[in-house]
Amino acid sequence: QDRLSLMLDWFVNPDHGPIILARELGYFEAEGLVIDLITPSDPNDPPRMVAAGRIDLAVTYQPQLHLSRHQDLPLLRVGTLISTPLTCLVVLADGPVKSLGDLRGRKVGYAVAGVQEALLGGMLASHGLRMEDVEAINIGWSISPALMSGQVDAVIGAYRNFELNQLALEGVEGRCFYPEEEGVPAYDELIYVAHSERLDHERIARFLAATERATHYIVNHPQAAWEIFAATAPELRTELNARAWVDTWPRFDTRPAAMDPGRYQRFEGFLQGQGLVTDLLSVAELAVDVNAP
Amino acid sequence: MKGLMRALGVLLLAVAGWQVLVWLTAVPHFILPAPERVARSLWANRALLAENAVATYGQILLGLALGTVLGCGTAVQLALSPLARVALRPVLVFAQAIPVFALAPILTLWLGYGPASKVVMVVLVTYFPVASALHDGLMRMPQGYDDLARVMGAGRMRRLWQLQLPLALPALGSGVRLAAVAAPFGAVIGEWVGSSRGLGYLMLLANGRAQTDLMFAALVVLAGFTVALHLAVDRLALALTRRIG
Amino acid sequence: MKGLMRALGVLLLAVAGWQVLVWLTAVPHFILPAPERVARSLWANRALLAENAVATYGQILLGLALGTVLGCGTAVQLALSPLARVALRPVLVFAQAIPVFALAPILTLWLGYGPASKVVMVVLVTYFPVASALHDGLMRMPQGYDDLARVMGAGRMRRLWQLQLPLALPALGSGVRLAAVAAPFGAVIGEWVGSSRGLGYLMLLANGRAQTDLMFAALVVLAGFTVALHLAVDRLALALTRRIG
Amino acid sequence: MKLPPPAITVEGCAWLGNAPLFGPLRLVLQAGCWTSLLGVSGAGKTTLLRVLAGLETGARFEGAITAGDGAAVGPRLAFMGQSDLLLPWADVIGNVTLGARLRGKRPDLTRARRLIAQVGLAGHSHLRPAALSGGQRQRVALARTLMEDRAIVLLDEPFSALDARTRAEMQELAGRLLQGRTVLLVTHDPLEAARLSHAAWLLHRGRLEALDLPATPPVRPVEQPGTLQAQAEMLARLRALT
Amino acid sequence: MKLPPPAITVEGCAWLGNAPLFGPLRLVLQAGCWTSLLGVSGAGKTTLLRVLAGLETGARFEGAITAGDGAAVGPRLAFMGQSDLLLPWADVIGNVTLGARLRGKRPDLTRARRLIAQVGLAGHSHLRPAALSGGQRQRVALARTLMEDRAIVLLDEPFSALDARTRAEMQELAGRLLQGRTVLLVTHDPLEAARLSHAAWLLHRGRLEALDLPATPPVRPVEQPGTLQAQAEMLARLRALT
Ligand SMILES: Nc1ncnc2c1ncn2[C@@H]1O[C@H](COP(=O)(O)OP(=O)(O)OP(=O)(O)O)[C@@H](O)[C@H]1O
Ligand SMILES: Nc1ncnc2c1ncn2[C@@H]1O[C@H](COP(=O)(O)OP(=O)(O)OP(=O)(O)O)[C@@H](O)[C@H]1O
Ligand SMILES: [Mg+2]
Ligand SMILES: [Mg+2]
Repeated sequence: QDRLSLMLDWFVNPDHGPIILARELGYFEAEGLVIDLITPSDPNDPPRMVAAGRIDLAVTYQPQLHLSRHQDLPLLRVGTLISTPLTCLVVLADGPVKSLGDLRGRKVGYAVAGVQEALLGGMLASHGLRMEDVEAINIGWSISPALMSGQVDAVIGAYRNFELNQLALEGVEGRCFYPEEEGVPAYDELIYVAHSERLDHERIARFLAATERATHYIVNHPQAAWEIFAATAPELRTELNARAWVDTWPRFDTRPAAMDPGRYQRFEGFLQGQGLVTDLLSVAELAVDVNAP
Repeated sequence: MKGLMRALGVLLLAVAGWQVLVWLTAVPHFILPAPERVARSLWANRALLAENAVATYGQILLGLALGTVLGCGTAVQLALSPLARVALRPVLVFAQAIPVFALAPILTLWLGYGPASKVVMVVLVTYFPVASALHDGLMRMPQGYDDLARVMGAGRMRRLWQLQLPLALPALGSGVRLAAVAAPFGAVIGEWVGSSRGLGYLMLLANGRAQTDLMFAALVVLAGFTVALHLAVDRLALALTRRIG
Repeated sequence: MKGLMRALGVLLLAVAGWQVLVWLTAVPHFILPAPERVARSLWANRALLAENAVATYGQILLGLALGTVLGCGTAVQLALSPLARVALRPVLVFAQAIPVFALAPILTLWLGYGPASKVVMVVLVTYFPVASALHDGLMRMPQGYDDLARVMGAGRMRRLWQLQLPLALPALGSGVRLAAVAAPFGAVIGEWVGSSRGLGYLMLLANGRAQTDLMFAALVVLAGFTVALHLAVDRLALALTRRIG
Repeated sequence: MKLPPPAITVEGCAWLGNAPLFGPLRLVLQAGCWTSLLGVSGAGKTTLLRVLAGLETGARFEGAITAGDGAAVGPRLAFMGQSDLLLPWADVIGNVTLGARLRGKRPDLTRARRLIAQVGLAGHSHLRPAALSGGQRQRVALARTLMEDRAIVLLDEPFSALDARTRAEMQELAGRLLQGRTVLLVTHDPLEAARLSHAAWLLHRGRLEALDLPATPPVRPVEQPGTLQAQAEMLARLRALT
Repeated sequence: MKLPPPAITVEGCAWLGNAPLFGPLRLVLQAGCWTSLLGVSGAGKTTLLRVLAGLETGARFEGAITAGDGAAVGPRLAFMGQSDLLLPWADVIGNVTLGARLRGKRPDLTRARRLIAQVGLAGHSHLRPAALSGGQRQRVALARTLMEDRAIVLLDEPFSALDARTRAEMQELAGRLLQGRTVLLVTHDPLEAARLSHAAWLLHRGRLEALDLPATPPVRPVEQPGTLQAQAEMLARLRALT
């Protein structure tokens, strides 16, 4: 049995379905792997822990990978967990913002500094606005309360599978503006990264194979998969998670090891356009296909 | 006993005031949940809260104990060595003014996400007040006792153990009192920065999911412990002072 | 002056120790940047740092001032009214033991993401130590002065202003000293919870962009201010004590 | 002083909880005279003086305090204790005029300066207490007491913290400047009582016993054999107590 | 005491910064006798005593301390001051045996109990200082000093915090129990010097002046006219100082 430590991006939630299911269904064991799951509460930490050699694998966001690489963190994307963006810009459905153009002069909250500003910038640009035209506020993780209490007019960093359900549970209807529909190139929301110089292709390939199997199980048996997921910890069986599950499972990447170089190239270009990075990294410096010969 | 009754009375009053505030302002529950809602969450999540509370309490107590022991050691070391005093005394003063909380993320990177980084965080916020207070106490030994020890032909270490340290116990008491107030902050901030259990983790988790009632429940469980720790240390400090006074 | 020189010496030593640590352990810069790297970041981002520092410093100073004024007001009120004393004294003790930092998210939701919520946070962490310390000082007026005032036929308010308050100034000094240490934490935690400027915001931003050197630069700018504030308040407290001693 | 100094009578008992502290007793301070009160530590001397002054004590007093002229006692009192109780932040003149300021009146600076000169501190008006010796500080306290210009003055071991020489000087100064007022002096020093008082009492087991004094009027010189004799007798009386 | 009490000579000068505090002077403590030192506050009495004890002072001393028998002075000293300096957390017997414990020796408990009985505290061995009166505490301090069994005893205003009666008792007790040792007594109380000393000196303007004492040996009764006479003369000498 080989040990592999994996740090999630955030507390365990339906986004991590394939990992949890692979563990519960014994797929990791079948691949000869024992996985140590670690949950941080600052999503900025996992890539750094991998870069520092403390952790073998981390779940992070594709934009985060680009920024970390530009700070010389020795990281490579090795797999994909969720292959569409999840982030969206949420406003109250009955609020004054009907289109992104209405954001001019309003307050926009974001949860994770760095990445989400970039997305916001791109979305605003597609409506002829600049960052200076809105007030961007770092609101930590109080995403829904900030919106519901009217302290901000919009939030970015909300997850379409999550915060919208949360708002609904509170009796508030939210409206989602999708980055990929508003001028931001589509990207992988959740990816696996590993240390670029200590890459163990073979072990990671086994890991990805196990999660791929779990993904297929989920896609085939979403309801049964939810029951297995929710049974792992009492705090997971909530109404919110049940609803989020339904909105999440269709987005799990059924080919976690597969690689789309164009995505990484496009997003690198987008970041440069936003002024967040100066030089361009090649795809090989960002991502790898661990199964490539 | 009477103090306890009064504290309880005040607590009840505070809870009543909180409830009235919620009624009057009709503040939404995801901003300030009513105490009754928090109580229900406390009960519903009792197992979850208990498990996480044990983790946090343990970190606080262990860190406080370690910080106190290390702080005492440093203070005694400084008292014994004039050279160390000249060099390290300003460090002690200085370090107290530095926002150690800001170091929490780095600690986590070094020590990982387990309890170690939280315990070290608690040690960091308790070590300095204890060391500083005890050192001040040791340096303030009244001249008369010093004279007595000299004329009686006391050795350096016996003078320390039999006069200087006992006379400094009240100062140590007030240092530990400060440390006990800071310790829970240290643990919670350590957990906020990265953890998979503990009350700070639970607060963040609940906050992220807009479960404000659970967040407050965790806060109540933490505050209860903080108050209990405060009272216990207060009593200890008083006992130490009585022994001297 | 001499103290300042020594403090500077210690500071230099600490920086040297930091550099050596970085060399020896070859710790990656995104975990602990070398001081030289931080210094470069300090210089490169001087405008950004200055702008955000001004915001944070302002919140700290304003909050500290407000907290001190409110705390003094409460202490005097309590000293004047035995009824208020019975009711509120335990609240003061109690409130100090509650982790007010945990209230930061709620404050932000109430008061918005502007400076108001940070200032109130600073007020919260400074108000209690000041009120509590000054109240203790006022209550500890030596019996003899009280007798003197009575026999001389002093009015309640004149007794307060001419005897009780001046005699309690050293106690106020130590309260403000505690408050000055807590104030920067209050502001930074307030900013961490939600803000669009300030050193705490900058730390978060740098953290999100994996710019650890900028994060440390912001920390240095904050720590410098904390130390300066500490020294200034210390001097003030000393002056107050001298006036009485 | 609008009225001449009155005689004062304290009559009654004091209890500490349920244990009697003193009384029933009757202490008469003759109008315009010095009355000394001696007794072992804990006898209740200070309690008796504080009862007279209308100040809080740990004991419960049942009885009455009456002035010979029937007017109220409280507003005609001044008080001076063992500790000088000077305000460390105020200079000599500020300390001497404290009473007026505490009552919200304009202090009479001319009179204050005259009294400061009388206690021998003419050049020191603007010094703070920290710059004065123990004896000088007690002089300031005396000037502050004189400034109040009260007919009745209560002194609780006022000179016991001073050295022998300064104490003797202060006794003469106070004896001279407080002449003609009704004074109660609580003291442990038989020589002090022998020098200063018209009448002296020993408080023992809750009762008052008269002590003998020379026939000459106070302030009596130390060298005078009668004074020394009275001192020795008082000390013998004190030491004979069981 | 292995050697009989020696005579002690202090000879030299002391400076406070550049200002002379006392000296050149020569103080001789006769072997086995009580020597009193009087003087106004700040004259340097305590400084002189501390110089003799080898303790730190604010002053710089230049000179020598010699014992008549040529042996070292330091290890034969005991010291007792105005404050009792008892350990609040230790009981009477613990306080009396402090010296042995500070030197890492086993305390002689039998002797300690005998001394406690001698100072009149037989039943009080296990009380803490807080449960004792001021006089009783000073008795414990005296027993602690006796326990050290040193040939030379230095007393700095040892009884000045006590009331007249307790002070007189302690003077007799100390006079009796320290008989035959070489004692230096710094005091402000002329009566104390008159009762207890074989020789008395006035420290004034940095020089020593001899004071007269009765021919009878100490401890002298208070009532004795010679004692009172000596007290009055000393006080007059003190008051005549400029
Ligand atoms: N506030 C108090 N509460 C309880 N008991 C008190 C209080 N003040 C004094 N006593 C007690 O009352 C008794 C008399 O005290 P008081 O101060 O009158 O004595 P005294 O004769 O002035 O003694 P001394 O000579 O030491 O000044 C003592 O037993 C003392 O312990
Ligand atoms: N540590 C010190 N530093 C500087 N000056 C000192 C120090 N100790 C004493 N002095 C000064 O030395 C002088 C003599 O002091 P000392 O205590 O010997 O006087 P004393 O005769 O014992 O007085 P008292 O009767 O008040 O006890 C005083 O002027 C005093 O202010
Ligand atoms: Mg008294
Ligand atoms: Mg002295």
